[in-house]
Amino acid sequence: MSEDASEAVELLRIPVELDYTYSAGQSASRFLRAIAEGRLLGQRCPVDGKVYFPTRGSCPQHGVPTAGDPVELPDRGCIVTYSIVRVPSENIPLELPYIAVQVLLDGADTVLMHVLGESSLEDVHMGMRVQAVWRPRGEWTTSIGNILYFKPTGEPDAPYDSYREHI
Amino acid sequence: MAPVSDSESSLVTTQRLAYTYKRSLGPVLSQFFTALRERRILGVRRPDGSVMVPPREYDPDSGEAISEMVEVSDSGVVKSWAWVHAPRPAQPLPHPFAYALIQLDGADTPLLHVVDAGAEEQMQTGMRVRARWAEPRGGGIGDIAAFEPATGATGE
Amino acid sequence: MAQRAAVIGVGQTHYQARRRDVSMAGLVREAAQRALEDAQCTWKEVDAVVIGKAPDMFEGVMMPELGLADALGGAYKPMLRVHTAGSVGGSTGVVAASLVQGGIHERVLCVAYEKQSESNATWALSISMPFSVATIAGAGGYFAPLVRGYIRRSGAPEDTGVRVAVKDRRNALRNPYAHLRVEDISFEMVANSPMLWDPIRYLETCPSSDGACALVLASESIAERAEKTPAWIHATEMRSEPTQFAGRDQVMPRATLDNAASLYKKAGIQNPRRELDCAEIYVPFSWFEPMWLEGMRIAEPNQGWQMTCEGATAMDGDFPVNMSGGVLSSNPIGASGLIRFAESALQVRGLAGERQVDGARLALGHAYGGGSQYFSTWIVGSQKP
Amino acid sequence: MREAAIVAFAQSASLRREMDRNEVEILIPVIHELRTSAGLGNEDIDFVCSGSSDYLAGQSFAFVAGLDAVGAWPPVCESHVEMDGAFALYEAWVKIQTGSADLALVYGFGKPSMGDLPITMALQLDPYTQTPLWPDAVSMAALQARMCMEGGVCSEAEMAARAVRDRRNAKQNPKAQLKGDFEVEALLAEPHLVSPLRRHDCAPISDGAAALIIASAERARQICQRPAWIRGFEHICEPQDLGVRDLLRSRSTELAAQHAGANRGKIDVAELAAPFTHQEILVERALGLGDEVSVNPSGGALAGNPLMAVGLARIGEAAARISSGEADRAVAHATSGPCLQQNLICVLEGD
Repeated sequence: MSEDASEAVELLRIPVELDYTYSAGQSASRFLRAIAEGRLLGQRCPVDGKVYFPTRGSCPQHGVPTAGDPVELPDRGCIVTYSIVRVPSENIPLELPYIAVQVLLDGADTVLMHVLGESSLEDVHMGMRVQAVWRPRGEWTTSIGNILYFKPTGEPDAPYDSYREHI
Repeated sequence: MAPVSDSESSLVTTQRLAYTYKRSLGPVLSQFFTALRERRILGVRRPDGSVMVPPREYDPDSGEAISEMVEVSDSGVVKSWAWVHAPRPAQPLPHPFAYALIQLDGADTPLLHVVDAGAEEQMQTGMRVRARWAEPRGGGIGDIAAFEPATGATGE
Repeated sequence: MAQRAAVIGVGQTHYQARRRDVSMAGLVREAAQRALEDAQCTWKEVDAVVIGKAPDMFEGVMMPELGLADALGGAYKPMLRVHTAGSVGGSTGVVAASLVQGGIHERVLCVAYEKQSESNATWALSISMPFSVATIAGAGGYFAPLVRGYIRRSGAPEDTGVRVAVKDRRNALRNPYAHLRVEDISFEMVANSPMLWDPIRYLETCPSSDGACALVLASESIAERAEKTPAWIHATEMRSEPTQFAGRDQVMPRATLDNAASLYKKAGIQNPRRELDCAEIYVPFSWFEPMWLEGMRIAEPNQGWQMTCEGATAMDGDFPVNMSGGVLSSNPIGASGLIRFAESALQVRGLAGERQVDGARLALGHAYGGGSQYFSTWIVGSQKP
Repeated sequence: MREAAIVAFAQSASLRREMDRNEVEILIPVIHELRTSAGLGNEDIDFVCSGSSDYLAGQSFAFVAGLDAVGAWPPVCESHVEMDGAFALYEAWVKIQTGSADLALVYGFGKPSMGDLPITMALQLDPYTQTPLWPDAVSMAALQARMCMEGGVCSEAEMAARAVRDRRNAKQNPKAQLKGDFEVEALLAEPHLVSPLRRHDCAPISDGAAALIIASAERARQICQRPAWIRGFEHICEPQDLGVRDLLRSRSTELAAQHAGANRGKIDVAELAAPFTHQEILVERALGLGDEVSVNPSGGALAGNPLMAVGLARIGEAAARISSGEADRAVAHATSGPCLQQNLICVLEGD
C-alpha cells in the first residue's frame, strides 16, 4: 500500500489466513498419548525389527505399518550429531544461540530432533550421553514438548561405532 | 504395559496458517492499481484490438507482450453471477452478496468482482452496475468496495 | 525408444534478493523470452510447457502454474508442474527432456522459478506442525548436523568449507546473472564471518533470491538446424529415498550413489573425474561440494575435500565445479536446480562467457533436495551421444 | 508410440472426513493392495510418480511423506507433480515412451477436509486481482453454471439428472461416498447452496487416495490377463482468466480428446472427474458422448472427489472395466483449475 498518493502502487500486501484441522494419525496419536503420561513409545518395523521413535506409523524403508506392540524406551540416549543455531526463526521460540541435537534413545533405531540444555556451547559433542528434562507433570500434554530439553548425564561418551550408522 | 487399542481415534487439533504476502506488480498491474486508487479502471489492448480488464502484460492466447493501457468505465453489465447466501469471514461483504462477471463499458472481457444488491431478487444477468469506491484506497482490488445496481445507460 | 534431445536455448533473469520491478508472470517471462531468443523460436513454436518450483507456500499461490501457463505462451497446450523439493529445478529439466526423448514433442519450454521476496523462506520451511516441536531453523538448521557428520567421518580440514565459499564467490564475479557479488572476497572474510548454524558460517550459506531460469529443449532434427551449438543430452537420472529410517546414511545417502552409478552407465562414462570437463553441483552450504563430489562418485569416499583443498575444483583446476558461482551465489530455490542444468548446457555450447571452461565437451548438472533424499542429474555434451 | 497399459488399480474409500488416519496411513493399504494384486515387489518397479498438493495438506513438502508409504528402498527413480495423480500417470507414460522404464507405480492422495476447501481453492486464482476477493470454488463454478443455464447449454433438471445418475451408479461402488436413489424433482426442491447451484450440483469434499501400475507391453502381459492399453493420452491447459475463455464449452477437453483420438472408435465407458453437474455436461459434450455410452459407472467425481486422486481414480476405474471385459474401449478424464481450465483425456482399449 502506498502512503503517498503521488507515487505509483508497486506493491500489494495480501494477507492469506487459512485454518486447518490436523489429525496426527493413529500411530502418532498412540505415541503422543503415551507422552502425555510421561512414557516414550517406539514401534518396531515388522520386517527388520528396527525400533522407530518417534513414530509416524510406518517403516518408510519397507513401506509397511509399524502396527505391532509398542516398545517402551528410556528417556536417555546419546547425541548423534548437533548444530549450534544462531539464526532466529519466527516459528521457534527459543533463545539464541541454542544447541539443536539429534538424540538416539537407548534401544531406538531412529533419532529424535530436540535441543540440549544445561551445557555450554563448547562442551557439546557427538557421542555425549544425555537425559530428558521433563516439564512439571501438571503441564504435560500430547506433545514431545513435554520434554523441555535434554541435558548431559556425565556418563562416558558412547563410542562412535555405536551410533555412526544413525547419522 | 496396557495394550493400546488400534481403534482408538486420532488426536486432532486446529492451526492457522497466516502470512501477509508482498506482491510486486510489474509495470502493467502497477498502472492498473495506481489508477484504481484514483477511481479509474484500466484495461489493456490485445493484438485483435479488444480490451481486456483486468489487464495482463501478455496476450493470454499468444503469449505476446502487450502494454497499451485503455481507460474503461466504472459501470457496466453483469454477464453472470453467483449468489452467496452465507458469506465466509474472508469474503468482502458480511451480508449475502453476488460474485459476478462484470463487463465494464469499453471493455471486451468481464471483470470478476462482487455486487452488493441487498437481495438475490435484485440480481439479474444483464443488469447494470456501477463501482462503489472504497475509502481510503491504495490497497488493491478492494479499492472497489463492491459494485451496486445502477440505472442510467452509461457510466461517468 | 529414446529419441535424441538437446538444449537449444537458455534464458535467465538476473538473480536478486527482491525483483520488486516485476510480477510473477513478468519474472518467468523474462527468462522464457531470453531462452526463446537464444533458441531463435517463437512462443507459437513451442509444443508444451513444463513449470517447476518449490512449495506453493513460498508465494502463497496454490498451483501457480495454472495462472502462469498462458504467461508462458502455454494457452491450449499441454502444461505440467513438477515439484520435487529442492531438486525440483533438475527434475523439471528431466521431465521436459523426457517429453522430447519420448517422441511426444518437438520443442518444449521448461521454466523454473521462485519469487522468494513474496514471503520468507525460513517461515515457509519451518512452519511448526501440531504435536511437534520445531527445532530446525530453515534449511541450514537441517543440514548443519549432517555437515558435522561428514567432517567427523572424513577427517576433512575445518577450512574446507571456507575454501569452497571463496572459490564459488570468486566465480560469481564472472557471472553477470549472479546474485551475491562480493568483490573483495577472501579466505579471512569467509573464515571470520559469523557462525549461523555451527559449523556453517554466514558466507558459507546461500542467499534467498528471486529469479527464473528457462530452457528450450528440442528434437534432434530441430537441434541439428540450430544456429548455435546445441547441448546434447547424454543422460538424465533421478533417485529418491525416504527422509528417515533406521540406519539411513543421511550424510552419504544411497540415493545419490545409485543415481550417479546409473547416470554414468547411461552416458557410457567409466571415470567421471577424467571424462567430465566440469560440473555444476547443487551446493547450498559450502561443505556440500566435497560431500556431493563423493556422492557423485567423482571423488573416492571421504576424499572429496582433497579435490577442494588441492584446487582441482577451481576454474583453473582439472575439474572445475560451479563456474557460475553456484547456489552459494544465487538461490531462487525452485530454479536453483535448473540453473545448474542450464550452466552445464552453456559450458558445452561454449556460451558461458567469462566463466567458460576452455574446450568443455561434457558437463554434469546436479540438483538435490528434501533431507538429502531427492537427486536429479544430467550430462550434456557438445557432440551427439 | 510404445505400447503401455494399466495393469492394476487400487483406491481407498472416499470419505468426507478421514480423521483417524494421516496421508501415509491412508496410502499404505492402497499401495499394499495394488502391489499384492499385481504380484509385484519393489524391485520390479522402475519408476514412481505421485500427485498431491501442499495447500490441501496445509504444509510444505506434503508429498515427501507419501514416499514413506512406498517403501522407497533401495532408492527409486521418482518424481512428483503438484497436480492430480492423472498427470503423474502421464509423466510415467512419457517415461515408458523414452524406453527408460517398463513398469511404474503411480499414486495420488489428498485430504482436503483439513481446510475449508472452497476457500483454499481461491488461492488458485489470480493472486493480484482475484484471490483477495476470496471467491470460493463453488461461487466460481456457479458463475459458469449460470452462463450455461442462460446460454441454453443445460437446464437445472438436466444438471440434477447427472447427480441422480452418478449417485445411482455409485451404489455399485463400495469406495464411493455419495450413493443412493434420488429423484430429480426432489433434488430441485432443495435450497440453493450458491445460486444457481444446489448441494447436489457439487462434488462432495472427499479424503482419499488412488494408485495404479502402468507397464510396457512385455511386462503388461505378464501381470494382467487383459491389460487396458493406453491408445491416446493428452492434456491441454486454457488461460486461467474466465473472461478470455469460452465458458459454454470445454475447448481444452475437445482438443485433448481430438489429439488423443477419443472418437476414433466406439466408446463403451467414460469416467469423468468433473466436480460440478454442469461441468459434467460440458465434458460429455466435448467428448461427444451419446446415450449409448456408460458414463461414470463408478459414480464419477460427483459421488466421490478425493482431490489429487480423483482423476487418477477415473483412469483406474475405466481400466478396471477394460480388464474385466465389461468394456472394450473407454475414455477417462481429469481436470484442474477453476471452471475446467485444464483437462486430461486418456483413451484405453482392451485386446
